[in-house]
Amino acid sequence: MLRYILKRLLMMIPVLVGVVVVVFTINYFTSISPAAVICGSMATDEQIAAKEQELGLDKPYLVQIGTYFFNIITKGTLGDSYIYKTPVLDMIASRLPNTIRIGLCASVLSAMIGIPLGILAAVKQNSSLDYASTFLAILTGAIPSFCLCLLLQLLFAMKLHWFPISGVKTWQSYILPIVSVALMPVAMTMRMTRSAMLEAIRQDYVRTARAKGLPEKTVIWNHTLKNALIPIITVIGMNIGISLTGSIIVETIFNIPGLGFLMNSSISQKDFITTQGCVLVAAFIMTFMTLLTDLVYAVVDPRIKSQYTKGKKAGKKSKLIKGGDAA
Amino acid sequence: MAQLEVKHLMKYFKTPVGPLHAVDDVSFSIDSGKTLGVVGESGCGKSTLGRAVLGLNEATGGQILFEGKDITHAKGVLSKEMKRQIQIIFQDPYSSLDARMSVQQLIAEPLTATGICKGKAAVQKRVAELMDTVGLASRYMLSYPHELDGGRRQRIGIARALAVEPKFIVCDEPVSALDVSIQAQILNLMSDLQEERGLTYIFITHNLSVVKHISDDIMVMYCGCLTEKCECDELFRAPLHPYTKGLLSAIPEPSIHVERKRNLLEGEISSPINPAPGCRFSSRCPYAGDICRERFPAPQEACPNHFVACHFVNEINGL
Amino acid sequence: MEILNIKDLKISFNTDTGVVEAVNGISLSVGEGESLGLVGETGAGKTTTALGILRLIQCPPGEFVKGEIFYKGQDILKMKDQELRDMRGAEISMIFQDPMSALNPVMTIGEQISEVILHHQKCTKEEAERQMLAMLEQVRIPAERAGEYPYQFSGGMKQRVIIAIALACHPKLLIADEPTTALDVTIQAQVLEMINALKRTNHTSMLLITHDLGVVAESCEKVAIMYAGEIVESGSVADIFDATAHPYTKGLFNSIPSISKKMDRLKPIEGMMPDPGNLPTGCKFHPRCPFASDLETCAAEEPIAYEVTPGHFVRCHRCRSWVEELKVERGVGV
Amino acid sequence: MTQVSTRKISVQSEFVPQKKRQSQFQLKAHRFARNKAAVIALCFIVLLVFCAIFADYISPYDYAAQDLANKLQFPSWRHPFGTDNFGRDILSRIMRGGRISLLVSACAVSISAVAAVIIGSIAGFYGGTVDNVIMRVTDIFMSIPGMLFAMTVSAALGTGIMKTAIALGVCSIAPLVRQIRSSILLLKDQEFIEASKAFGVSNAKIIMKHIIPNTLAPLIVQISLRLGDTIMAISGLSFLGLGIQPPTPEWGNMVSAGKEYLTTFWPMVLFPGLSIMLSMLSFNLLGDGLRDALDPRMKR
Repeated sequence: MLRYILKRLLMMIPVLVGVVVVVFTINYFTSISPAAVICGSMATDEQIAAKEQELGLDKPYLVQIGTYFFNIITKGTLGDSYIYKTPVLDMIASRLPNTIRIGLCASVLSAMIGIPLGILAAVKQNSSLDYASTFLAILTGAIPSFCLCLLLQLLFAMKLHWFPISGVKTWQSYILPIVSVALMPVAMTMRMTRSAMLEAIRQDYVRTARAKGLPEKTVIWNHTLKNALIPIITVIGMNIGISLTGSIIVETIFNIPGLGFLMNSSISQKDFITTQGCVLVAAFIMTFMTLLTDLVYAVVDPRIKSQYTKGKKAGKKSKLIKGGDAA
Repeated sequence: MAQLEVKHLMKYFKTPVGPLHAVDDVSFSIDSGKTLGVVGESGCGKSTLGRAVLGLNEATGGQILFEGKDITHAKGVLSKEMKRQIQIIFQDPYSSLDARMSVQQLIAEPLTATGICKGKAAVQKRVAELMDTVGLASRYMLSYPHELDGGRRQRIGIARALAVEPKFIVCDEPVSALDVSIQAQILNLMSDLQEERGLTYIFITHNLSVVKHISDDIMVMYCGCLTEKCECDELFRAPLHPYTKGLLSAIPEPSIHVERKRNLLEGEISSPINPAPGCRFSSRCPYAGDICRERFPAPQEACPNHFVACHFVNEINGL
Repeated sequence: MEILNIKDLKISFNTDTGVVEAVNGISLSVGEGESLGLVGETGAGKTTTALGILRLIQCPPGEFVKGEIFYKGQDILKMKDQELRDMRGAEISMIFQDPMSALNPVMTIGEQISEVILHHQKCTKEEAERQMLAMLEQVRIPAERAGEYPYQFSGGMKQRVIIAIALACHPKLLIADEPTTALDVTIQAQVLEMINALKRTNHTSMLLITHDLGVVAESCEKVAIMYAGEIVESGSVADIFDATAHPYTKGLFNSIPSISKKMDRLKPIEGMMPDPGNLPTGCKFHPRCPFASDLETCAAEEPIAYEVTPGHFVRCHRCRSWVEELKVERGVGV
Repeated sequence: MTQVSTRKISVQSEFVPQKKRQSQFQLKAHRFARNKAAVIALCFIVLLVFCAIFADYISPYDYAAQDLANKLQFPSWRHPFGTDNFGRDILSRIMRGGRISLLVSACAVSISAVAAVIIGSIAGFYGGTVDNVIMRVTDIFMSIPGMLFAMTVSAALGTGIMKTAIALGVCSIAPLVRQIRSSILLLKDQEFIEASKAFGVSNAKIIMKHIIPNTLAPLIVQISLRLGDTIMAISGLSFLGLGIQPPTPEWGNMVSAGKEYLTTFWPMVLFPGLSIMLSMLSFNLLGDGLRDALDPRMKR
């Protein structure tokens, strides 16, 4: 098991390197020179050229990307911001906690609401509760997050004054952003839970459980839900990515100094080295979450666990079936 | 001369834990117009064997001779020619037909693909003939497979195989997915076609009563290896290999007057991945000795035309 | 004494395309310690009957239109949920067709066996475990494998685990729905032998559902032949196998290639199973029946079950004349 | 339990008069028509497309005509959706904006669909090293959160209709490649493909006749769902000041412009927001309806 985790962690490295290369390349071939933006519209060509030299942007592509990697490996830095001159890593480190707080709370909230609702809808399939929750899930899935943010702001902050409009001064100020980020994941979790439960409830082993005379509660919790967990875990893992994406808009609207806010401002200011750092961190979080979900799979499903622990024997059963002899 | 000769055929699949010996050193031959039944339990390699003959799975080793020509690794023109001569009927009439094509399109596909029929009218005419041959009413011409039942779908499968006028058909469990009453219809149809057209069949199945009904010769396989091969009646009258004996005594017969000599085989079917040297059946065999676990028994002719792969065939049967 | 008595049971499914009459007024009974084989082809309504006995049919789309299912004199269809659950697994239990999917993949087999013991016998965990191990021993699975998961077992072993679950609470009636169909011949023989042996030692009655007349011949005393949701013929094994009366049953026997006799050609039943959503009028079998053309009534009237000999029921209009013929054949005289 | 019923329905018995034969298309259309929500969604989309194409002719006002005397008017008979901060008619701007949204999302989805079909088919057919390399590359792209990636690309390319379309198109290639590859892998093992090979049908013909038609249904469903997602993404980008810039009307930048007036004047946020929501909803419902109609096996 430990070897498997180690292997997976090592496999993250090429992915992250790939991410850096992709983002770096996109930024390198951008139509606007960051130096020109930083120097402002009044700057002369010489000033821009000097700025480019200062930022090292005049060097060839390979040298630039090489330096970037060199700095990551030897110094563990992601470079200095073009504009603020402070290390990108520090900027991210000071902002990340806000994003993580919101993302984590939103994910927990979405799981806490979405999963029970999904189970209920599946167990009472075709009831009015099922229809209502499915309809609501589709509806909320279609609301653009920025509209939702503005709506919440208008209603709960400006009209009712329950929560602050923006900022992160008190815990109350986190409520609206968390709700805005969570809404889409709630809908997704609910729909996924419902369909996974319906899938599992049709299986033969659930019929076996009923034939054993077990009470409905046991049938649902021990036999159906346990088997429906894999897609549910997948969607919870995906929710982290969604909340990262969602944080860009939500943090911008609620004026929260987080990763999303930093990302948005760095993009608009052409502070590409900061953007790059942010993307790298976001990609790291995403891949790490994927690894985490894969490991949680092993906890709930012994078949997956055996693949991880035995490592090499992984393909045995599946290959045997696929091996070509259909008889 | 035998129409099809298979010599020391081997087919291994790569798996992460080692090679899967799906077919291991199997040799046999079939005369034109005859039926060879291949019997065995799941995973014994019988389907792989059929597919290897067809070239759908390229053999790892050995030789396949069709009418004297080596077709083991046939490519290009030879392969095209061969594909016209050798056809296959699949087990599952549900998945072997593209659900998006009508009966007419399905039967026309091999005709146009091989260029046997040119022109729309000719194809149409041939499709109608073929449907008539396999007993499908022409009103089903525009139906889709999902609208038909298993028996009719299998008839479409047979019509498709016959479309290219083959001499040789590999039947891979053609009736296993069907109910008994439908199964009998299809079996009759297949015997009729064989008689009319002089077809040669390899009939792969796990159903012993079916194989007895349709075959001239029977080959029993276990875990990728040939265990016994002889004339059909002889196998059922006097099986020599301990596995065959166990297999035959395990068949439940629909009669209350048969005295059953129970000869239950214990244990599970062994895995064909990384098999131990020696006889594959030795782990379940009541007669197994040391030699069985060490040396692979080559098929030997215990009686005239009766091949058995067992070290102790003479001792067990008192020959 | 009769343990199970089904009277005029009718089950239908309301689907998008119309009402499908899966079970059409069947009546059958299973005596104590007796084995009844329920034989029929795909779609004959065998599995629906079996699931209906345990009320495992989802309603809707399923619907118990009419009829009664008496278990020890109590109507299962009128039971409350709690009574029903107390009966399932403890009094009547079931073995399913496909061992690959009938076990919960994320629970150890030990848990799955002891679960049913724990639930019905209200005993301690240790006691349940002890009984579970005893059960495993009975189905010849080494005790140390109790902590393993279903994917670690072969098909035959899984079916034995399912048998262990089914027999864990020593039920009075075992419903086995095609218990050996998914297995290989040699494994099938092992499993069948095991079911028969355990049934004998526990004095359990059995309703064996199968399409394989060979399996019935080996393990049943009574047989009922089902066609299109109806029981067309029922009686003792000897009645059905040696004094076959219904044309469908005859056709069924003629369709099976024999191991012991050599025949040149099979005599299959012509035509196909009728669509259960669109059954023919009169006798359900008349469109395929070789004798139906003789009798006008076949297409018009539904035949009742005639008792041709004591305990041997046949649902065929020709039965009156058949009875004569049979008597002549047996030399009884008219 | 229901298996008994559903499977047998398809069986047609000898003596039952055959129903009037329906073609595959009619059958599917019929199945689709039974799904009320999907039909309504389709009608809405048709209306949307119609408005987008003929926006110049049917819109009550010129979308760019300013009328500062009548700015920030609440909905009335003259201006059903009111006017914005420059006195421009919001309804006309939404119609015009719909054209942009639909155009960009159609372009973006076409770009990603074409690229993904090619790349996905290559990965699925050839397998081995090629497949491995493609899969590792998609891993990289899929580890970047979608919106973030779109923003980066969009920032690098600059703003504008085509550039936004390319940015969004490029970003959704990777997940689509995955889907196409997996549906091809599933098909490749099917017996009917093997059957065709046994007849000597050439690989190209197998791809044309069997593989492509069979992957088409899931692809169409995906395209419908993606169209909705992309409309959402465009408006998100535009809201943040990337993507489509004012004065070109686009639903996202209209909301962005309206947020200044949120407390006092809600129509500037509400109507564009509703448009986004309804079109997203319609494409999602259409996608679900298509999935159920084209591939009943996937139905839940």
